[in-house]
Amino acid sequence: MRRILMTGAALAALAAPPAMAQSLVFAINNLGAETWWPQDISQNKYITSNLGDPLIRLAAPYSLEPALATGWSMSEDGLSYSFPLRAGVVFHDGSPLTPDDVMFTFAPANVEKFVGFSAIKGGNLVSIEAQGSTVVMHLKSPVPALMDNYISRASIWPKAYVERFGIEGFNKRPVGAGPFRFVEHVKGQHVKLAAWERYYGDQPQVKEITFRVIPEAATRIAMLRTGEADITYNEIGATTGELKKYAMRGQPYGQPAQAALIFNSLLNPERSPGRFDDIRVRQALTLAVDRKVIADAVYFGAATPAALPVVGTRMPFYDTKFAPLPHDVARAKKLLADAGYPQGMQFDFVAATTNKDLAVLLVSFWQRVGIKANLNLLDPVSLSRAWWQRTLQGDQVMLVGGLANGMASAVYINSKSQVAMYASPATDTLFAQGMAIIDPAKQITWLHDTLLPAMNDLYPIAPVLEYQEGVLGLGPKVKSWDRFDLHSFGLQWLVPK
Amino acid sequence: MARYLAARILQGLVTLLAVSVVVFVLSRLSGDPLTLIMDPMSTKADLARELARLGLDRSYPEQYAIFLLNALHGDFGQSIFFKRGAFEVFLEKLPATLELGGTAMAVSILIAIPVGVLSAVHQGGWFDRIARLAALTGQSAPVFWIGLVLILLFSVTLGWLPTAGRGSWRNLVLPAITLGWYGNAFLMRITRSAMLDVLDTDYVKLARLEGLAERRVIWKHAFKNAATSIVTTLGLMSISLVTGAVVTETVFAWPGVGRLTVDAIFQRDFPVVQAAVILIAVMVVAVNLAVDVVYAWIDPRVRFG
Amino acid sequence: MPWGSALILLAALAGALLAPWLAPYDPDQVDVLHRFTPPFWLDGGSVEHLLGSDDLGRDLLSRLLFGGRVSMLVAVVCVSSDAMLGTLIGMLAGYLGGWVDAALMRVADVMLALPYLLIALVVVSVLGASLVNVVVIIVALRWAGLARIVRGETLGIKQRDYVALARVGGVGRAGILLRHVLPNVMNSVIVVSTLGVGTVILFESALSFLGVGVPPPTATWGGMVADGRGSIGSAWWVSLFPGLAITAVCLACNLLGDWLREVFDPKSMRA
Amino acid sequence: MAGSEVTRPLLEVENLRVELATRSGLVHAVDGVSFHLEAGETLGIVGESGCGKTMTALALQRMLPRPGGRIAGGAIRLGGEDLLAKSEAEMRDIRGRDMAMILQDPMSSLNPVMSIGAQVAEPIRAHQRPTRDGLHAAVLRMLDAVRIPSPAARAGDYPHQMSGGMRQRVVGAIALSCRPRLLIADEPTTALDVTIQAQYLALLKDLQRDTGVAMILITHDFGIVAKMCDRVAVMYAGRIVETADVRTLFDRPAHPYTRALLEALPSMEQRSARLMVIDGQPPDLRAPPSGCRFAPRCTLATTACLAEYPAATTLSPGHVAHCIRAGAP
Amino acid sequence: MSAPLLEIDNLHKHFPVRRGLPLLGTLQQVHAVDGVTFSIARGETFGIVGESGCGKTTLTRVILLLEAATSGEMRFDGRGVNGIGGGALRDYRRAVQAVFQDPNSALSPRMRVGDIVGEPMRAIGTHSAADRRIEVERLLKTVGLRDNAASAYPHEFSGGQRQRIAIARALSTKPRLIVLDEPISALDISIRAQIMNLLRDIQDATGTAFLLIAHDLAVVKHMSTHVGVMYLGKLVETGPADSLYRRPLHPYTRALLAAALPARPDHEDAPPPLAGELPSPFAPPSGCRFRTRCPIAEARCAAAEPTLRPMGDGQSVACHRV
Repeated sequence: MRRILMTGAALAALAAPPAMAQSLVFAINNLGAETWWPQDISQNKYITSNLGDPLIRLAAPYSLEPALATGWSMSEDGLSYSFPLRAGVVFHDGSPLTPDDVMFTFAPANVEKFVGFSAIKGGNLVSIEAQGSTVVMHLKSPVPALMDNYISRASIWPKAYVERFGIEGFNKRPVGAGPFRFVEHVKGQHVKLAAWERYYGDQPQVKEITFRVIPEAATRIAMLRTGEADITYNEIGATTGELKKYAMRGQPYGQPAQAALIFNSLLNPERSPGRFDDIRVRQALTLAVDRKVIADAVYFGAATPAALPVVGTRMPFYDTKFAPLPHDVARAKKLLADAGYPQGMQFDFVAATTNKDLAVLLVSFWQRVGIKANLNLLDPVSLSRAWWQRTLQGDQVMLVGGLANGMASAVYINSKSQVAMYASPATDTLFAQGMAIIDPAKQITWLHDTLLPAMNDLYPIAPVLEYQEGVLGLGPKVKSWDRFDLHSFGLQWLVPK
Repeated sequence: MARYLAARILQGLVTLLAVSVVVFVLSRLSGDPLTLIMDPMSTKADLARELARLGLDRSYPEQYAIFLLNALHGDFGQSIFFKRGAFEVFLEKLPATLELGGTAMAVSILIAIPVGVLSAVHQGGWFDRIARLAALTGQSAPVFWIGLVLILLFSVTLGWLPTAGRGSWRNLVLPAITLGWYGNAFLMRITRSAMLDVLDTDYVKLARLEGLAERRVIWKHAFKNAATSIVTTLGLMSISLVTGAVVTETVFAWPGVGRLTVDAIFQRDFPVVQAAVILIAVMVVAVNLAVDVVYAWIDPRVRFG
Repeated sequence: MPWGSALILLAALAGALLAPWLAPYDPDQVDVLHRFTPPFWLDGGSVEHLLGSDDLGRDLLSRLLFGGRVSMLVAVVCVSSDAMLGTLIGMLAGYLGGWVDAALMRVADVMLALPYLLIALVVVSVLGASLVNVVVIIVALRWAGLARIVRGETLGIKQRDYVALARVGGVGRAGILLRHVLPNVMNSVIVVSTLGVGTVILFESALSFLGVGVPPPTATWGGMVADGRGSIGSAWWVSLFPGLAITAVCLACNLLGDWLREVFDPKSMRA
Repeated sequence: MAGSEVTRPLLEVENLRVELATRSGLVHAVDGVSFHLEAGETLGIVGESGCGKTMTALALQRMLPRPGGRIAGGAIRLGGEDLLAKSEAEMRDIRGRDMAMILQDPMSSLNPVMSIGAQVAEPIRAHQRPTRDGLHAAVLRMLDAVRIPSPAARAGDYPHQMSGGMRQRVVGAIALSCRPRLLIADEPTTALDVTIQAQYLALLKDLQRDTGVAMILITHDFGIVAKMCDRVAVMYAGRIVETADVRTLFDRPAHPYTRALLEALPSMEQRSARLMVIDGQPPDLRAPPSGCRFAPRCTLATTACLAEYPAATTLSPGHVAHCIRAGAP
Repeated sequence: MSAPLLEIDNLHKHFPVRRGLPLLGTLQQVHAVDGVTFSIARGETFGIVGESGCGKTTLTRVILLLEAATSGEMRFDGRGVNGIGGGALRDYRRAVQAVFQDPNSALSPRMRVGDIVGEPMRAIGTHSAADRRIEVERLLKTVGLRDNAASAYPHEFSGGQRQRIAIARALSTKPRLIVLDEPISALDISIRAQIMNLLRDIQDATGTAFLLIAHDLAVVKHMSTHVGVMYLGKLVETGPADSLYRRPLHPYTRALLAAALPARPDHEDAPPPLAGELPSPFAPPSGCRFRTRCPIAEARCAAAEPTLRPMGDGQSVACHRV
């Protein structure tokens, strides 16, 4: 899997085939806050992740590859990490990458300003120092999955440039060491990027990318048809039919995610036992649904039925003995009857407006086994608020997109976190145990042997689908997109015709 | 005249104050935006710290007082999403909306008023029938649907005009038609009925009895009187134009305040929501004030009353 | 003119009322294997789905019938609530005058200065989208226009001799409002309300477009047009038929409103 | 040429018929009206509401209400020229220049958004192509002629700034601004107060004397007729029932309707116990009776009256009545 | 003469009007009725003549308790009327009714004639529903309307018939005073006589007193026993109708009579009796209000305001020069 890495200069000489003339238009739904400053949560990752590169990047789900650093090593106690920097990396303003830039990006005071990054905030990142061309990071307490969750998410930004022009100047003309450089930005309308000729990695095959903001999906599809756009953002649901009809393709992208049912009544640790405590009820909800059909209808075939809560089937510690439940109406009915609901049941079903089609399909399937779900759609913010702040009362069922990413899955059983999904003294113990394991290999073993078998008890939720974050519509000018990055958008692997 | 305008300005200010209360209350009820901003792994202490930083831990009356005082200085707070002044964010998007709304309004005025007048003059004739039916149809279809159909027709099928975005005048054509559609129909109907009322008056009868040319009777005598209701309608249209703009801007990816506000609402970016709604209300009140001024300019009874 | 309109409205009303008997399918029943079936007269269409099916394979005809039910219920409930609220407030403001008038009209000014679609979005994001909430919001945002009209008419009626004579005849305030003012403002109320039916249906569709209309699976015409827009290029029927239904009903209401306006016009009454 | 003009009346109306199409049916508003008017003369047309007097006046100008109104027959000649044969453009030239009109309500006769000076200027501008200064002078001259005090100062005023009497004077100024030969005044003082009415009537008389304009005065008030007119035509239900010079009409009214109207008036001289009344209502003009239209209300009616419309009986030169008993004692 | 039915003593009605900026402008008073004194005897007709703007309509509205008097005294049947409520008000409402000028505006277009006529009975509560129906029929018959009129709507009737309906309604409470505000001026000549006769028949039959407001001098003369002449909020002359018409004393009364149209043709071109127009009610002339148009005004007319003085024959006049 690991690529043979070449120096940027050598690559620049090799690359530049005639296809370099290609310029593509990418219709996205919004540009976010139109800021490119990495500490803002609302930065637009399509753009920032192509402008800047992290030290280590997530190459494919659950596998890391070196980027600006040629690798990394960790101390025994898990408190120090060292990153040897790649030589000859040049920022878009022509300045070379130095340890100073990395130290600037990860200076403890600076890290505090990142939104999120809670595990290395609050003094946990003690210091960062340069040892020659290697950067060393010192932590107070170990952070499992440091690479996955933090290092790979932070692009390195040029210290001198930022200090000279300030954040505002940076936002006007962002500079990084990523595969694309910034060309222009017309507020509310488009951002133009061009391939960075002195990129250290493979030279992008697209010379120029324009991101145009088109909030309405139907308009994006129309643009794909007129040729005003070559790639469109997140065409799921009704618009997938449109793509097929006009012989355009869909391409899944982004992080793996799960659509899962969460039972509100189980979120409170001091609850009295309810009907969803019974795994038979939860399984009946899953068995009743033909998830393959749904995956095809809503996700353009780019989704698969999920087997276990939180854990995806492609995770390295996944155990194939946990196969997805089939679509089996009779068994669903039987399980319900066994659990004491021979007449079926009724509950309030809360979902985000963005999951409308999926929710409607679920409701419809459940109806056939005698389950009546009263659908209540909330906008995504209202839903996460309702979940995180526990503002819903009673035993509603929520449909949410749950994240499943290695060690991060353990976070959901941390009673101290904002989003504690389900916590008890037993889970707290387990959480502490898992967090103490720093060695990635041992982590995998622990996850496989300890966490996985307990999954259905630890996470009393019903998984529905596994999918990538979204589906992109590809126009005729796009040949393929041979791989995607998880946190970055990987435009350099986009292949035009 | 001074009394009349002073009364209108006073009423407008009271209205705006009330609007600010409504918007403030609504925005606080909609919940804080932190759930969007906070990292899923952040702790409750992180949340409390962030609330304090944004001043959201104070009591509501306190928050309102601070908000109002700042708003009077043009400071609607920092956009939580954009991390910039909410007022600044709004102002950035305003020109696009003004361009679109102004064009739609101008198109409406140029089309709807003459058609309405002709329709009234030829009441019951074929022109009147067709114009009325067209106007009624224009008021009977969802704006976004019209927009998409126009895109399919003129961009996808015929390829005459670009699909979306802002740029040259060609980009403006479809959104302006879409946005102007409803107002056009509305204005035409109002113009027609106002003209019918005026054409029925003694002074128009007398103007005809004086042997004036029909064109002069219609435009100089009748239209100027009908203009009072038409101008009032233009004031009313300004607010429905905002509503139409929300949808039109979405369909045509027009980077204006309508879409900005919708996004801000869904992002719970309430400094921006507050700024947008209040500033839109300010514009509406200002347009209505302008309407009152034009009204006074047209109608001497108001001017000297 | 009015007969055509009446016919359209009657047909729509009958379709709505008889939906459970007329509709061939449960409107919410999905059939993912038969998505985007075209109407029966097109290639690939079948008489099983006369008007075709939508993106989740639901029968369009059934949804159209049931959707009309909700759309028209929403419209009628909103319009009649607005009529009651607007009439009451308008009459009180106009008849009582003074500070009551000033206060009520300032409130109306506020409602009229608010960008109502945006406010509806804010409110829905607070209360959540539900049929009841959508109705409440529409009513709350729309009464002011009618109240202004009714107030104006009330001011005129107040000057009429029959109101003075009613007072001379010993009739109290409530009696005058109920028996003299109300019947005489009803014309405008009816006309404005008829025109309002179309506006409400369209407003609901705009809310659906922004994702906060009457929530699914409940079908509304506006919601159907909004949902079908994603496939407007390939499965045009999904949004066209509900769109036509909206246009037909709005057009009928508008024509009827115009006709009523002419019939109630005092000038034509004299003739 | 000159000879024929001497003998020809200024205005001749022959057998004029006007129909109005309404929702409830075709109204025969004017049904065979004939009269004539000499230059400088004042003819009063008297009648109650709905008798067709206003429709007659509008028909003379070919300005019947549209849609629905039309001239169904007859002839109208002004200075010998057939008005019904004129094109609309030619009629427009004639209106305001050769004949002008004053309407009943001074409050609604003036355009509220134009200054009175501008309104007086309109017909002059339309018919005489004046210079700018000439127009201004003409406007001031007209305002002065109708005795608007300090016309230069008031020409810029708007109608709402003036009293009813003043407005009606402005209407008069507009009507006479192109020195028409014929002025039709439709109830010009009904909306005015007693003393203002007296002022206005005196003004009209003065203007007529100064300009020699012929006048048709439409009214329901015999007092105005008595004060202003040379000759009178009494209308009832779309027809003229009696025509006479004013003294003859008051002294020897021949038609029972005329007589009844005159006797229904209260008098300032004595307080009579009861007034004479005309019972009943005028007939429905959608289906007028075939006989004498007044017969159903006439105390003297016989079956003969119901048979057919009575022919004109000439009682003395210029005194004509449509009653089978006219002339009988 | 018996005690008067209605006595009006120095009655004032002022309307505040704000000029200038809202909240800041000055408050001015329009003196619509400014010190009016007269009385109406039982069964008689008191006529008030005056031109528009003289305050006669405001006066009727105050008497009908539609507006509160600013100052002054009103007594009905010896009892004070100002500020009454409850039972006393109901009694007054029953005793005093009105007929207005415009029969189109006086009848609620959406009510049936029977309901219109029966409304005062219902509101004051004098009859049961069944009795009311019978009484309505009787009243409609009294004013000479067809039998089935009660179930029809006002627009189905002609102007004269509508005025009959209005009269029937006014009679429904068996009032002792009916205020007639220009009751016939909107009607055709042939109808006017009908209505005037009807009113006089009613008065003869019931002994109801009338307060008649009109601008037509002949009508007032024909109907009234006593007459008052109003000018700019004041009564300038009162007296028995016969003597006042025969021997008008106030220059305004004389001018009014001179301005009346002749009953027979007379082509003497007498100059109009009064020049100029009514002064603004915001700034009425000092002293005698008529002096600006008065042909015989002199210096003292501007200085002092004349009051009504008895002049014999029951006539009173407010003029320095008489």
